This record gives sequence, C-alpha cells and structure tokens, in this order.
Amino acid sequence: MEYVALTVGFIVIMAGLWAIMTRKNIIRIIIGFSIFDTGLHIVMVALAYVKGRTAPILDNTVALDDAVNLIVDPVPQALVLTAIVIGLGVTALMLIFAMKLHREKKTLDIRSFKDLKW
Amino acid sequence: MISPIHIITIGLGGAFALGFVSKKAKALTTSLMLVAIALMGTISGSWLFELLSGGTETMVYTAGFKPPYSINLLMGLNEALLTTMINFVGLLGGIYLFGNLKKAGSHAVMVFLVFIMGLNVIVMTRDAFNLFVFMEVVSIATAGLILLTETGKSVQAGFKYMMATGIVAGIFLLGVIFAYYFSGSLNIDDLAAANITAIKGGAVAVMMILVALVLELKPFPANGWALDVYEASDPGVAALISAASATAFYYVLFKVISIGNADWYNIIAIAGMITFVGSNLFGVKQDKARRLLGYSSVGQLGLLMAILGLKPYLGDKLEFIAITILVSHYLAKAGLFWLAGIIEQENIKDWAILRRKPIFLVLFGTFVFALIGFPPFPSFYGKWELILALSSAGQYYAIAFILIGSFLEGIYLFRWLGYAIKLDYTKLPEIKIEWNKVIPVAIFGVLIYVIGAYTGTQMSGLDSLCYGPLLMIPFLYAIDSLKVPIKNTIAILGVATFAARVLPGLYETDMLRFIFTFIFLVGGILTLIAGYAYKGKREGFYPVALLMFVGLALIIRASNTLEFFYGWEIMTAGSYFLIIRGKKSMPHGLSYMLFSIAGAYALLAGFGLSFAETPSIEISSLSAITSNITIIFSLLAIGFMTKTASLGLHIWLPGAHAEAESDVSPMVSAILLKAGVFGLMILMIAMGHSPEATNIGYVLGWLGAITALVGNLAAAFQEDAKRLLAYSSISQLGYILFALAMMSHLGWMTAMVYSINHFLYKAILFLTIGAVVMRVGTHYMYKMGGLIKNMPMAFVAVMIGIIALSGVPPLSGFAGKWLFYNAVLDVQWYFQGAIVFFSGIIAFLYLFKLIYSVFLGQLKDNLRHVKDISIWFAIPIYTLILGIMIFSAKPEWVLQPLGDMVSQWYPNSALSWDGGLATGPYGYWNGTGVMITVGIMFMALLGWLLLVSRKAVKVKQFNIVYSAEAPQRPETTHVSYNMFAGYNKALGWLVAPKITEFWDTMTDWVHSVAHYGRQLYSGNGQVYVTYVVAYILAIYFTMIF
Amino acid sequence: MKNIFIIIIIAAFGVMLYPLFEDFSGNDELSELASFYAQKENVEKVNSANLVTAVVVTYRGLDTLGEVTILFLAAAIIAFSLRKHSVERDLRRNSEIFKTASKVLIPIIMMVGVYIFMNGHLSPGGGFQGGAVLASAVILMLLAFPNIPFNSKLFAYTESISGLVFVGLAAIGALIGSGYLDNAILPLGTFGELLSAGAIPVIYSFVGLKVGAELSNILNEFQSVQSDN
Amino acid sequence: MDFDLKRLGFTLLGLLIVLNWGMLMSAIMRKVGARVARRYGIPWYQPWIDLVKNYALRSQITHGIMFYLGPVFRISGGVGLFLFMPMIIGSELWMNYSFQGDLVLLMYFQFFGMLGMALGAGEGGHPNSAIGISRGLSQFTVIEVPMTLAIISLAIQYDTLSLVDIVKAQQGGFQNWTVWTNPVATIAGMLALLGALSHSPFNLVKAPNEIPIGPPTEYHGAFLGVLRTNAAILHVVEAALFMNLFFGGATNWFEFILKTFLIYFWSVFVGVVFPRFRIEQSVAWFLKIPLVFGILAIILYM
Repeated sequence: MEYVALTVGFIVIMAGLWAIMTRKNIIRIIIGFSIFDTGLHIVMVALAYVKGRTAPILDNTVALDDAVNLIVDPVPQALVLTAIVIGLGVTALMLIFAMKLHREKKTLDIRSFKDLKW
Repeated sequence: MISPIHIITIGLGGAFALGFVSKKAKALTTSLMLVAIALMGTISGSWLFELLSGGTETMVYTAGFKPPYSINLLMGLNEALLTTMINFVGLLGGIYLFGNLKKAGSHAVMVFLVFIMGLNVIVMTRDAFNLFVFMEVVSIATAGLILLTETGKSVQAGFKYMMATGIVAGIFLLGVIFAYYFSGSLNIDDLAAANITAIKGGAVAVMMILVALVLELKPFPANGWALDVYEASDPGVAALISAASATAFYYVLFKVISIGNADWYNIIAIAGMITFVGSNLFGVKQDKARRLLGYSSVGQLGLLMAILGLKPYLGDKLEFIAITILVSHYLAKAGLFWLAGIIEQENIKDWAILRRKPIFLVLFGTFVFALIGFPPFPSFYGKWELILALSSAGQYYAIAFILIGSFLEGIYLFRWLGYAIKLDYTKLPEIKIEWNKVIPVAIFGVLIYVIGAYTGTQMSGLDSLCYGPLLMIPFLYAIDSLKVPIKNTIAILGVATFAARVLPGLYETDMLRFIFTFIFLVGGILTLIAGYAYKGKREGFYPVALLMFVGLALIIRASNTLEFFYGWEIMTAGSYFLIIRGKKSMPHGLSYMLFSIAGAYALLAGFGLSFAETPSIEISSLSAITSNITIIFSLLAIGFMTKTASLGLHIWLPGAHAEAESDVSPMVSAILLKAGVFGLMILMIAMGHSPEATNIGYVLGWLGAITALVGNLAAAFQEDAKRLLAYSSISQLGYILFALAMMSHLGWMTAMVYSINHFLYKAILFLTIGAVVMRVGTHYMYKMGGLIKNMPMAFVAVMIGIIALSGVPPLSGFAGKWLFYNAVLDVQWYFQGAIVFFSGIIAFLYLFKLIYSVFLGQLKDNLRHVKDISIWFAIPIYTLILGIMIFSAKPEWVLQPLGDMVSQWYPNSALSWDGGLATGPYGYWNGTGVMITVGIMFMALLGWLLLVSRKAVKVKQFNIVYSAEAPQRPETTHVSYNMFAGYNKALGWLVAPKITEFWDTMTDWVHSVAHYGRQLYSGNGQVYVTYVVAYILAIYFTMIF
Repeated sequence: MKNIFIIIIIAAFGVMLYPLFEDFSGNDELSELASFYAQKENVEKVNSANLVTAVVVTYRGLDTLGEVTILFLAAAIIAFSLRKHSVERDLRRNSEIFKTASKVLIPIIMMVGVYIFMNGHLSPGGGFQGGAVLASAVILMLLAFPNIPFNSKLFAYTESISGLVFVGLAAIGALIGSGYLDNAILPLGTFGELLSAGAIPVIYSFVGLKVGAELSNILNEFQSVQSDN
Repeated sequence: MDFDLKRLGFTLLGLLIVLNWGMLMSAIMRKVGARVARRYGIPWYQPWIDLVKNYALRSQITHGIMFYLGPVFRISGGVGLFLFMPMIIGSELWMNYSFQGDLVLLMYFQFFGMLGMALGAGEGGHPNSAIGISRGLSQFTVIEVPMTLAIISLAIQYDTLSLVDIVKAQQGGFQNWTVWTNPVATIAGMLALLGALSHSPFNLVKAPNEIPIGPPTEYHGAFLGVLRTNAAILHVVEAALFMNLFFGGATNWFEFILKTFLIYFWSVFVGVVFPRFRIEQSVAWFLKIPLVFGILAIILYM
C-alpha cells in the first residue's frame, strides 16, 4: 500500500517537473508547481503510514492507553498540513505575478519575458 | 536578558498590530516598523554583547518540550552576531526605503518587517522543517519586496525568482521528510548525529537538503534568476537581499553542513570556487551597474561557500576568515547597492556622476577596495589568513582558484572605479540628495574602516604603527578644501617629521633600510616641493600622495611578511590614485592596478607557501625555507618584478609614467620603482647562496639584461619625451635587476649605486621635463626645440642628468659602469654583460634625442615667449644636481659604507680603497683624480679657444640655411621626428610590441569567453529552472561517482 | 529536441529518487519520536484528543506560526500590489435561483466552518480547514452578489486581532508557562471535552478566523480586479 | 693625487708629438687615397697650412654657449683619451695619467667628446648636423659591440682591465702579442676599428657626401681648427689603443709610430677598396661578422 503511494508520489513529482520545464503558458507552469507540491504531499503521507493502523485521533475507538500501537505517525501529517498551506500561499503569489506579467505584455508565453539576460 | 524568541514576538506581533494603524498614517506605520526592527536589533545586540563579554549561549525550547519533540532555537555567538548584522542592515535598509514603503502602504511595511523577522529565525532555528517554513516565509517576503517598485522588469525577475525558489524549496522539503524517515527526528543536531549518509537513501536525502541550501546561495551557473533580481529590484531591496539574506542563508549552510559526511566539504568547496571564478569572469563583460553588482555578490558568496567547504584545512581559523570576508561583503555590497540607488545611473560609465559629490566617490572607492581585500579593511586580513592556512594545508589549487577569482573581480571593479574617477560628468544630471538614503551609506562607509581597524588589532604581528601614520590621510581629506601651499606645507612637514624620526636610528643600525628610506622620504619631500608650482586646490592629491609614502615607509619598517604585505598594498593603492590623476591615465591606471594586484597575489601566495614551510611570518624566516624553494622565490620575485617592470611585466609602465602629472612622474618613477628593488633585495638576502637561488639568479640576470636592451631600444624610438624617460626607467631597472641577480659583492655594489643614481638623475630628468611640459603644453619632442634660449636652467639640469645617466666620466654614472665591469668579469656573465653594455651605449641615442629635440635646434614660433621652468621645480632639481656632484667628486663617501653594508651578505672580494683610488679585482679607478684632471684639461682648452676666437659674433636664429616646405604632417620633416630611422630599420624588430600584443590577446580572450559564456543566462525563467534541476543532478552524480 | 533533453533530465531525476524508494521499507512501529507523542503521560500534558492538532499547535507551534505568517504575507502582498489598479467592471446579473440558494447556504457553510475549527482538538479538522470553509462561504457570496459592499476593513481587523492573539498567547507561554507556545497556560480541562487542551481551541479558533479572513481578502482582491468581458 | 710638473711636462710633450704625427699621418693617407683615385693629391704639409689658416680666420660666429663649448668638449675628449692612455711602455713618464683609470675609463671617456660635440652642433640649429649626429650615434653604438666583446675577451685572457698590465703581459717578443695569443678577439677589434675611425665604408657619418652632413659643416675658423687638432690627436690615440691591446704596445717612439701607422693604414686600405654603406647597412653589418668573432673570442677564453 505505502509503496504504491510512494511510487505515485514520485511519479506525480516528476510529472509536475515536466510541466514546469516544458509548458510555455505561465498558468500551466503554475499548475505544474501545484502538481509538484501535491506529489510531495503524497510522499509525506506515504512515509507516515504504519501498516494497518488508523488516524492519530484518540476517541472511543482508539484508547488513550495503547494509542502507541494503534495510530500512524502524526508528525508527517502535521507537516503536510503546513506544507499545503504554504503551497497555497506560493500559488496565490505566483498567480499575482502571472496577472502582472499578462498586464505588461498581453501574453502568458514565458518565452516572451526575456528582457533581463546575460 | 530578553529571550531571543521575542524577536519573533516583536516581529510578528508588530506586523499584525500594524493592521490597526489607520491606512492613512503611512509615515507612522513605517516609523513603527523601524522601531520594531530596532527592538529586535537591541535584543540580538544585547545578546551579542552578553556573549562577547563571556556569557554562555542559550537554547530556547518551545512548548516546554525538549527537542526532537518540539522546535528549539539556539542563540550562540555566531547567531547573535549574524542576527545583529541582519537587524542592523534591516533598520538602515528600512530607513533607506522609507519613501517607497510609505508609498506602498502598511501592507508593504508588514512584509518588510516579516522579512527581517524570518531571516532572524532561520539563523536561530535548529529544526529542519521549521527552517523550511521560515525559508518559505523569507522567499515569499522577498518576492513581495521585489514588487515594491513595480516595473515590467521587476515583475519578470520576481516570477523567475519564485520559480527557482519553488523548485529549491520542494527539493529541500523532500530531503527533510526523508531525513526524518531515516533518522526519526527533525532536529538538525540529531540528524547530524544520526549519520544517515551511511544508507544510500539517507545520503540522497542529505544531498537534497544541502544542495537546496547551496542553491539558495546562487551557485554558478544555476543563478540566472538571482542576477535578474539584483538587477531589476529596487536597489534598497537588492542591498537587503545581498547583505541580509545572503548572510542568513550562508549561516544556514554553515550549521546544516554538519549533517553531511566529509565529501560534502569538498563538493561545496568546488561549487564555491567554480562560482567565484565563473561569475567574476562573466562580470568582466558586464556594463550594467546593478547587474554587475549582482555578479560580484554571487562571486563573493561563492568565495564564502568555498571557505566553508575548505573548513577541514582551515581549522580554527575558519570562523575568523569567514566572518571577516562576510562582513566586508555585507558592508561593501549593501553600500554599493545603496549608492546605485542614490545616483540612479544604470551604465557604469555614467558613474562619473559621483564626482558631483566627491564624498560619494570616496565611499565608492572605499567599498571597491574593501571588496578586493585591500588594507585596512577586514577582507584583507581574511584573505591573508585564508591563503596562509591553505598553503599550510597544501591546498595549492584552492589558492590558485581564489586568487584568480579575486583578480577577475579586480578587473571589472577597478575599470568601474576608473570610469568614475576619470570620465566626463558634466553632461550628467545633478545627484538629488535624500538624507534617508545617504545616511545609511555613510554609516556603512565609516563602519567598514572601524571594523577594519578593530580586526587589525586582533591580528598578531601587526603593530599599531602600521596604521598610525594612516591617520594622516583622513586629516588631509578633511582639509582638502584648502589651497595648495598650505596643504603642501603640511604634507612636507608630515613626511619630514616621519623621516626625522626614523632616519637617524636606521643610519646606526641598518644601512640598507637607511638608504631606501632616504630615497623614499627625502625623495618624497623634494618631489613634494615641486607641488608649490600648482595653483588652486588640487583636490584629492595630497591624501593619496601621502598614502603612497606611508605605504613605502611601512614596507621599510615591516618586520614580518604581514606588515610588509600591508604596506605593499597601501603603497599600491596610493600610487594607483596618483597615477590615475593624469589627463589620459584611465587605461594606464587600470593596467597598473591589474599588474599590481596580480603581483600582490604572487607575493601573497609566496608568503603563504613560505609560512607553510616555516610556521612563522617573520621576514627573517624566509631564509629558513627548505623545500619548494624555487617556487616560493620565483613567486616572490615575480611579485616584486611587477613593480620593477621587468620585461614581460612592464607594459603598464610607459603609459602610467608618461601620462602622470609633472611632479607625479618622478614620484612613481624615481621613487616608487625602488620599492620593487627593495623587495628583491630582501628576497635575495633571504635566498642566500643555495643552488636554487643561484639558478633563479641566473634567470633573473638574463631577464634583466634583455629588459635593459629592449627598454633602451624602445626609448630611442619614442616621440613623447615622458614616454622616452619611462622606457629609460624600464631599462635602468633592468640594469639593477641584472646587478642584483649576480648576487656577489660587486654586483650588489653596482645595484646600489645604480639605485641611488637612478633616483638622482631620473628625478632630475622627470622633474625638468615635466616642468618644461607644463610650460610648453605638449609631450611631443618634435613640437619643441631651441628651448635652451628660454630655459637655460632646464637645459643645464637635463645635460647634467644625461651625462650622469650615460655613465660618461667624470660624473657619478661612471661609478656604476666601472663597478659593473668588475662585477661582470667577476661572476663571468660575459654575454649578459655585453648585452647590458650594448644597451648602455644605446642610451646615448635617446639621451641625445631628448636634449637635442627639446633644447637645441630651431626654436618654434609658438614657444618664442615661454618662460624658464618654475622655481619650485628648480629648487628640488638643483638640490639633486648638488647630490650628483658630491657623489661624483667623492664617490668613496658613498661607496665605502655601501661596501661595508653589502659585505654582511656577500663578503668583500678584493675591492680596496686607497683614498680616492678604488682597486677592484680587474681594474682601478680614481674618481676624484679623474674629476680634477678632466676639470683642469677642460678649463685649459676652453681658455685656448677663448684666446683664439675671442671675436666670435653671436648670430640670430634665422641666419642659417633653410630647406624643405611644409607638407601635410609637418613633423615628418622635423629632424627629430623618427630620428633614428636607419637604426629602426636595422634593429626595430627587436622592440616590436610582442609583449603588449600578448597581453592584449589575453585580454581579448578573457572578454570573448565572458561574452559567449554569459549567454548561458538566456533570460528565460524556464531555462533557469532547468539549470537548477540539472545542477541538483550534477551534484548528485558527482556525489555517487 | 529540447524536450528530449528535458526527458533525459526527468529520467535522471527518477534515477536520483530511486535510492529513496529502495531504502524505503514501510513502518511496522511508530518511530521513537511519534510514540512519545502517543504515550499517555505526554498526551495528558497537552490533553488534545487530536494528536495532529497537538503537534500542529503545540509541539510544532512555531511552524504553524510561520504558516500563518505565510498566508498573512500572501494576503498583504496581494493587497499592496493589486490595490494600485482596479479596473472598471461591468458584470452580468446572476439568476434569482442562484442568489436565493446562496442566501440559504452561506450561513450554513459558515456554521460548518466554525464547527470545524472549534473542534480542531477533538475531531479531524482545525483552524486551516475551518478557515478554508469560511472562505468558501465568502466566495459563494462574492459570486452571488458581485457588487455587495465588501467590508475589507472588518476582515483586516479580524486578521490582525486573531494574529495578535496567537502571538500573544505564544509569548505568554514563554513568560508564565514552560515555554513559547505552551498551551498549558490555560486550564487543560478534561480529556475529550470541548473546553480542554488549554490554549489549543482558542488558538485554533483564531487561526480559523484569521485564515478565513485572509483567504476572503485574497479572493476579494482577485475578484475585484477581474472583469467578465 | 700627487701633482708633479715633470710628469705634466712629459705629457704635454707627448701630446705635441702625437698631434704632429697625427697630422702628417692624415696627410699621407689623403695622398694615398688620391693616388688610388689617379689624382695627384695634397702636399704632405697641407694639414699644417689648414690648421694655421683656421686658427687665423677672424670672422667667426657662434650660435650660443653650447655651440661654443661643443668643440671644447670634443677636444677634451681627444686629449683626455690621450691622458689616460699609456704611450710608451717601460718609461714611467710616458705613461701619462693612466694610473687614474683603466680600460673602462677609456671606453667611456670616448663619449665625452662625442656628446659635447653633438650638443654643440645641435645648437647650431641646422638640421643636417643633427642628422649627421644621429647617424654617427647609431653607427657608434653597434661598433662598440664587437669592441666590447674583444675587450672582455682580453680581460678574461689577461685577467685584468688595466691597459698597462695588458701591455706588460705582451712584452718579450712578438709571439706574446695578443694578435697571436688571441687572434679572434684581434679580428673583432680590428673590424670595430674600421668603424671607430669612420673611414669608408663607414664614413656616411662624416661630411664627404653629396649634401654635406654633420658637425664639421657647422663649424669654421678657430672652431674648425680645434676640431681638426682633435681629429689628428684622436686618430693616433685610437690607433695607440689598438696597438696596446693587440700589438704589444710600444717600448719607444719609433715602434710607436710604426705600429700606429700600420694600424691606421689598415682602415685606409679598406676604405679605398670598399664603397660606402648606408647607416642601416653598417648597423646590420657590425651585428653580423664582427659580432660573431666577438662572441667566438669570449667562448674561446671563458
């Protein structure tokens, strides 16, 4: 199970990279970044998983006393939460840039923004 | 003590609280933000003070749990220092950006505050994931600040920046999470302890973390995005990125590198050196000011990376080196970016505008010299310790890389400085002064001197006298607005007092140093006297002149290589500014500086290697070297020969000396060149008589002989009087090198006599010709002529000068020739000797051309009414002539002490004195006798002629035959134009400018490499991302193979 | 052609990832660190039923602080960089059904959001999730009534206040508690009840409000500059 | 320095002898040249007549101090050379003032006259004199090369730079003369001599061109007289130098006269046989064959 998740995560990461490095439309590139992030998140969750266990929330199903043997690792889940939010912030900001770039040249083709070079 | 955690409280709380302040009260908002930063600064500052005064570092635990269960932050000495630096530059940067922030409103202000806070946290935190979070905070804040001044370019740069950092952050996160998986902790110290690099996966995880951090430091070539940011964002922001962010991220790498294994140090060292050399190489071609600063920043970070990577070899020196160089970069680069913002000129050629407010020029120069690592700035000590440590560890490649990189940086920085000093600024607009922008620059400008001085006191082996005399310089700057006579008097008094203090003592103890101090200081006084001839203020002349003389004095009194190098660099800086003052001197100043830097680095490397041999920096310890002798001494010799302008390293000299001002030429020719001679003598004394020494001597001998020949030939074909003298200097220094290289009693006698003579007559000639040039307003000899009628004083001076120079008896020049013969036969260097003799004869060609074309022949119409040279020049000139006369009449007065002196190192071989009669191994010579005989004979014959032709009638100029009409270029028919044409046909090929061509080719090569290389930065953000990924892969595959 | 080069790069990237996969061998046990969080005595120190929340808000609260900061930054940057140019807009009218439906839905969604972050320490969910739900209500509102007077000032104040409360509580932890972000400054209460886990519910609620407000602001900014034609 | 009249007297006497012998010799040489050219030539006493005439001329002009001093420098050069040159070996008194300096002094003292001459003629302001001087200097520099090499070779051979010692070392039969003991150096020296006396083919420096070039064209009357006097002295002294260096010096005046005559004749002989060189030609020439001999001379003795 976790192997699948890990593999999928890696594949999604590479897919994101592919999008980032080949798409010419800036919006698509930004989407590429989201995909890339998603891949990372999947990988993190995959690392958190412990065979045949449940979410780290203690209620009547998960007794406080032997929670240690019932739950999966809460840490990566917490990290994922943080990572997602950060990803959100980054994406929002990139979209702002995209808007401004479009305002400047009325195009979203990354190749047409080469005023700075050498 | 306030817990450092409250830096966050203040930073974030402040940011949130600003939301309440009315959107209208923008000034208030910004001021509050500054207050907040100031508070953060006080916290970190108080910690710095605490820890410096022996406090213990503290670990802050959050949520009341120890790591790894919860996040912790460390406030140690390094953290305290760096956070203080960050908050300080943050505060000043905030003041600098006050206007922009106010305009952008409270939200921008919040962003700024959070940016600084984030940097503080990433310095302090010890938790990998927390590091990731706040790195993201910082990079988002940075992206926001880039938008602060919104231009099309800044938006593009910002987007590229976000793309690059997006990838980097992702890789970092991936690394962290796997590191957690393999080690079971997120705490950096635990990660280091867990040593997960043992497992393959763990190694990859570590690699991802570290490579991400490296990428944050903009390694070449995956740094196009960074350059764009530096170029396009507001200078104030760029300053922060370069000073604050770079500092923080460097420290992050500094603390996280411990999770990697030993290989990582090498990888990072190599990455750093590649960056340092690469980006400085590409910078050479750059002419956009801020982008150039970007290249330089990236380069400096590369250097810092390399230093970190070299940790295993630097040992406990690491932190000193890293901090000194980091601080210099921090101050200088922030200052430069801020300057760029003040003067708002994109093209570096327009930086001449700085001269509208000279103080800005001073600041600019300060920062440039600090970047290159001149004394008294911290980076000087940093580089020194670095090279010493590396050579002790035998890291020769590292040394080579670092020195080459610094040299490349010197190329563009000094070209830039030259533009600022020389180019025309009248067409450029006024600088509009906004005090909130000027003050930060000024503060940093002062600070860099203060810290430099402080670092100096921390160095062992550098006594306070080394920067005591330097205090003269700021004083002279302070009074720079006064008229020449006052400043000149003060300067002379300064030099005189110094001379009066040192000379008598030296005369008793150390003849060699006495003689050179005499040449340097008394020569300095004499040449300064000529300065009275100048009208007006002559701004900026006296500080730099004194700078050079102080440097020379320091060289003399240096007891160890550090002091020597210190003085050497001071002297170089001063002479550079002196030389570049001339009207057309810009390119010559640059080439002088570049050769000097290269030479200085050769010296540095040499000293470093010798230190590695004998762990001591005492000059005396040079003689204790056992292995690598040839390399070390060759390096040192090359270093000194860049100053003595030996063949191959001479191309800077003619222009530099010829274009310099009339009284500067003698300073840099008659006096400055002797510094190189002094260095060579120190060196050879140290070399002693080892077989290697003899080999080096043999090579140097030939080099000197050929230099003498080529120099004289070239001089014979000059049309420009001062260039002629400059080439003559080259050849004279060739003689001296040759004589020194014999490394025998007579050889050194010859060398000393030549040094003294050259000082005397070259000073006379340059002063006189300079004075003449001031009167007639041209360097070209064929435009002069017949001046003997208007300037008898000058004529007599030149005649004495050339008789002495040519070595014709009875004047003192002959002493050198006579000793020279005995010496040559003594060491049996017949062929070299013959060449030198030949070149000595060739001297007659240019000497005749000089005196004939200037003073004899036809008087030109336009010069019919020129007056004789200024009395202020005449005084020193005739003082020197008096010197020559005494030396000629009583050579033994000088030669006998010299003999005793030289005997210390080279025992006297059969040169005995009987009154005025000197008897050498091969011949004899009675200076006094010859003088008297010739005198009597001359008088007798003159009397005879007076008797037989007493009726001779004086005729006017035109009472003689005339021929030839006036063609297109009148000078071509002038007899003294291309005077030795036949000779040129026969021997001209000897002086074809092969060497100049060689150096030109080198330059072109560097430029074209830079030109094609930098096209790597295509400007396409996507391509940059590809580079980043490729860089990661490159590191990975180098790591596994 | 260029793509082939990139394919090679991606492939190489895969090669680089492979060792991670190779050395990955699932987990059969909790790591020492995780089990520390799950042990009874430690759970009672924080007293939050939802361990993830415990980790997020307390153990790794500093991360959360940074996380909040990032949203805050994004909002601020968007605010100051978009404010400059808001274009003239003419929007089409929405259908009656849509409007009425949203009138009904918006309060419910909001309530759900509030519930989610109030119970962040007991059940799945928390400040960010709740805040996101709140924001979704706001976006619905913005879509339904584009010209509604959007009181961004109010949102700004909520944002600031909640931010200050978070930081304030954190600082108080450092001053009176056992460390920054210590949640035990408020009574821990009895395990599993609404008013338990000390400062966590408070913090999480304000985080929820903050996130809601920030996201709403961001959406409003975006929406205010885009026009339908 | 001990100043005794006796030595001064002998020296002056020697100077007188040398002067007259020099004039006679130049007369003979001009005669020889004329006969070779199928002309009758001058009477042997012509030089004396010229000299008297020149000194007697009354209309003289000068262009300035340096112009006036030029000839003085020139003749000082010649006389100085004579003073520092040992004439007759064995007699303490005919050694002149050679105890004040060695070969090096002699070699450098030659320039004394040239320099002053150059300056003097320069002030004349006529371009042609400057041209002449520049040519003279150019040629002179290269002449000195084989000369120096030869002298160095001798210095090595005799292990001294003192001319007196060199001559003394050659006494006792002509097999000891340098010409036998060190022929190569002798060849180099003798070739240099051709240039030093600047006869054809190396006489472009001096006047005898289509356009008169050089200092002599500027001077006249007493000045020219002084110059001619100097020329007479100088030729003999130059010859004497080579005699001392290569041909065993002279132990009495007869030997002196014979040897100097032959040495001088050698240059005239070459002169009448070969045509004139242009400057670049002569410069190049001296840096070919004579240079080779010079280097050879050193290699053989080092």
